[in-house]
Amino acid sequence: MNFWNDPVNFIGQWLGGLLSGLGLAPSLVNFLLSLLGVLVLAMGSLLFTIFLIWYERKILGRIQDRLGPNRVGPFGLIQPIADMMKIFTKEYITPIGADWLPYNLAPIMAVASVLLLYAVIPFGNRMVGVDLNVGVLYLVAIGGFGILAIVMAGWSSNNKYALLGAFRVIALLVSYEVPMVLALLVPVLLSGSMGMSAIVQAQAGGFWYLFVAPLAALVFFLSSIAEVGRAPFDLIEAESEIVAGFNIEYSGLKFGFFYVAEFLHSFTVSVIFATVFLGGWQGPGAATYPLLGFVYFIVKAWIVYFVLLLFRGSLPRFRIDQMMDLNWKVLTPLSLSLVVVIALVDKLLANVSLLVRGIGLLSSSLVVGFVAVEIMRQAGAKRRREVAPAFEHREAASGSAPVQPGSGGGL
Amino acid sequence: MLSDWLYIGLFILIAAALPAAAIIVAGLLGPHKPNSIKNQTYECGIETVGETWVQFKAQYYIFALVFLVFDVETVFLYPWAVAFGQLTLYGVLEATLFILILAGGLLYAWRKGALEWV
Amino acid sequence: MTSIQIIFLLAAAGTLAAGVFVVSSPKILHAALWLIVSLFGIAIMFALLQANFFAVIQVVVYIGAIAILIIFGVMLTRRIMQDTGLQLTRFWWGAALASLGIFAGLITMLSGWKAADIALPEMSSSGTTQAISQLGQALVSPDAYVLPFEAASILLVVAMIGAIYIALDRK
Amino acid sequence: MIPLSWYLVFSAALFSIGLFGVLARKNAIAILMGVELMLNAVNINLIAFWRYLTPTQVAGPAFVTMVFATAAAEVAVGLALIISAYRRRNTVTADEIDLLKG
Repeated sequence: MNFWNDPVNFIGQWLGGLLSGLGLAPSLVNFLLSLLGVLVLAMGSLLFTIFLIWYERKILGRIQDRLGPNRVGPFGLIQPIADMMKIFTKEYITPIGADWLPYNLAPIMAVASVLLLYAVIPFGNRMVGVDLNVGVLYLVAIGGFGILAIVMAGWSSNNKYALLGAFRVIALLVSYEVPMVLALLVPVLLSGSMGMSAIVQAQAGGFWYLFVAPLAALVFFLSSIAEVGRAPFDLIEAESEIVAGFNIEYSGLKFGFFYVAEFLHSFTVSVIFATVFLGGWQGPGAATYPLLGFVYFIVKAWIVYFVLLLFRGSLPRFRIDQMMDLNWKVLTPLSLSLVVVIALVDKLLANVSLLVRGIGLLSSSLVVGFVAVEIMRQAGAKRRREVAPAFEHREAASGSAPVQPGSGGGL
Repeated sequence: MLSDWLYIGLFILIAAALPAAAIIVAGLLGPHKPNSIKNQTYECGIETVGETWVQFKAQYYIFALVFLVFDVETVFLYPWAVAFGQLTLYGVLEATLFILILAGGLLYAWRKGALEWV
Repeated sequence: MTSIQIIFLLAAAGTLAAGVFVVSSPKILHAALWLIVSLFGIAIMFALLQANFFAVIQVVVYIGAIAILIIFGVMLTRRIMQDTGLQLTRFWWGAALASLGIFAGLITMLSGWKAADIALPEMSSSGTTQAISQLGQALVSPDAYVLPFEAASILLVVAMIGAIYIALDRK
Repeated sequence: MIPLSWYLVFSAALFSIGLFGVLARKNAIAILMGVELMLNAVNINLIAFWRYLTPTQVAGPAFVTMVFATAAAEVAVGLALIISAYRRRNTVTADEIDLLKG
């Protein structure tokens, strides 16, 4: 075994040998090594957030024809560190009547629920914290703690706007969990395993689930944007609608941690998307050289993250009723039918070659997507016909010629 | 294996300890001068009127309810998906029936207007 | 006493203590929070039993959905938030006696049973995966649990329809 | 290793605590929480027996999944009833909800 073929285990064995040389018991050495791995992973992702904040502000600035941070350090790179120092020295203001324990636990839980997701992500071949055989459900379970943090923050603040904001958010988040869970079912079904490493292995040779099941990838992408609370689904902090949402009574670093959790979470869902749908670390030469796989993985995750930022920068916010309709009347029926169709097609094509099966699955996805778009188009046209008389009436009253049917179809 | 869960447990401890330590450090660094005006509940500068626990609509409950039903469905569908490779067409049809029954429930909720945000 | 046993004892003590708070906390929302702690403790128990699937499902379903639903229910009937004092009936001592009696009866039954001291059969990582796959096959296999499987789906849908019918605001 | 009896004692204790909650609490939602504790105690027993005695068979996990479905259905309908009763009677105290008396 050398460093380039298995870097994590190589370092682990080297350090283990070093520690055993000091006369420590083997179980203690193992414990120390896992502790080190956890610390590296958790600290790494927390510190990485600083860079993410800078990157996001810079990209958003460019989208909005601004420069973004550019004063502190080269390209403004030190700006988030300056912000961090500022927020560290701010006063905590705890509102009267706040419920002490849940109030203080909520920001910790919000950050922990994002950090914990990294425990099962395979960063490269044999570079994974723990290859849990129920990895996909683990991700869903940890997501539940994020929702719980919002509940606790909302009701322990003793503020009716915080509570109202929290309730809106929870209704949204739990709703969007349904299509997310169903979309994640498709990769599990195709790979026959819930382990993240096994899902990555099953996508070897370019059979990325983005190509095999593009619709599941789309549903997962949309619902994970909603889970993170990013524009166009940023109702978690719709400043113009509710005062600030569930975190209104938080200040200083306690507020900062909700912010950190949101930024890190939006990168984390990109990482999960890259793992489950873009083949993770798979790529030429990645199986023998895990560090190369790590580079592929980060590039893929970064591309997804960039698309996420493009969404945020270019789309206006949805109304909450539109968002609920999108979830329950479009994404959930779509993902339910997708699971059925993919299961049936995959079972019927069980005996043909991988390529033919992949093409069959892809075309079935496209057919489902086409049917869904057609149904939505007809429903939209029907609704337009229902409201059209009202418009014609108004236009006749104002004296202008009524719109020719067909010419204004692209409502 | 059990060691997997020990690792996860360690991760949970560290992931909670890091932000907790940071919050405590920031509390030591920052000033601490509370007064009764500052600690009032925030309400855009005016004093809070009425109780905090305003009445909520049952609509929130309905969304959580439909979510619960679909969440429990995962208990059944994820093992089925893991076993998918060993199943016959019959097994797939059984699960299809399972999903169709649930879709019927969704359709009822839709028709009943339970999925409208009011 | 091995480290696993210590972890078990800590988790068990935490779960039971949280359970006591669930049934005795005067504030109903605090009871709901303690219920979440207790449910998480049970997830730890499943993890110790190497039932990986049920450990995560416990968190997904109980903490992620049922606990949230209970909190929603508490919020919707929130007037009790102001209630103080012990939220117990007048005959709580009778209930305490009954549950202590049940506990004592269960313990006496267990103490006379020989098979209670066997060791846990080891299960490898592939073994737990195998168990999940086995469960998935059994759920849709006609000579196993296909009928309960479909019945569960009908039960869920009927519960959903009934609950919506009851809870929906009729204007 | 942990002997099977530890799990059984633990689940018996949890069951008794849940039973106390069901019998002694006034608030209907708190009674539901007690029922949840009891169901969870049953689940622990089912999983423990499965892992210790019949790890190759599937009856234990299958039963637990059914318990999950039943618990979910019970909470959904139970809470809906409580909310509906609260709306009509303005109370969640179990003794005061006696709809049949009208």
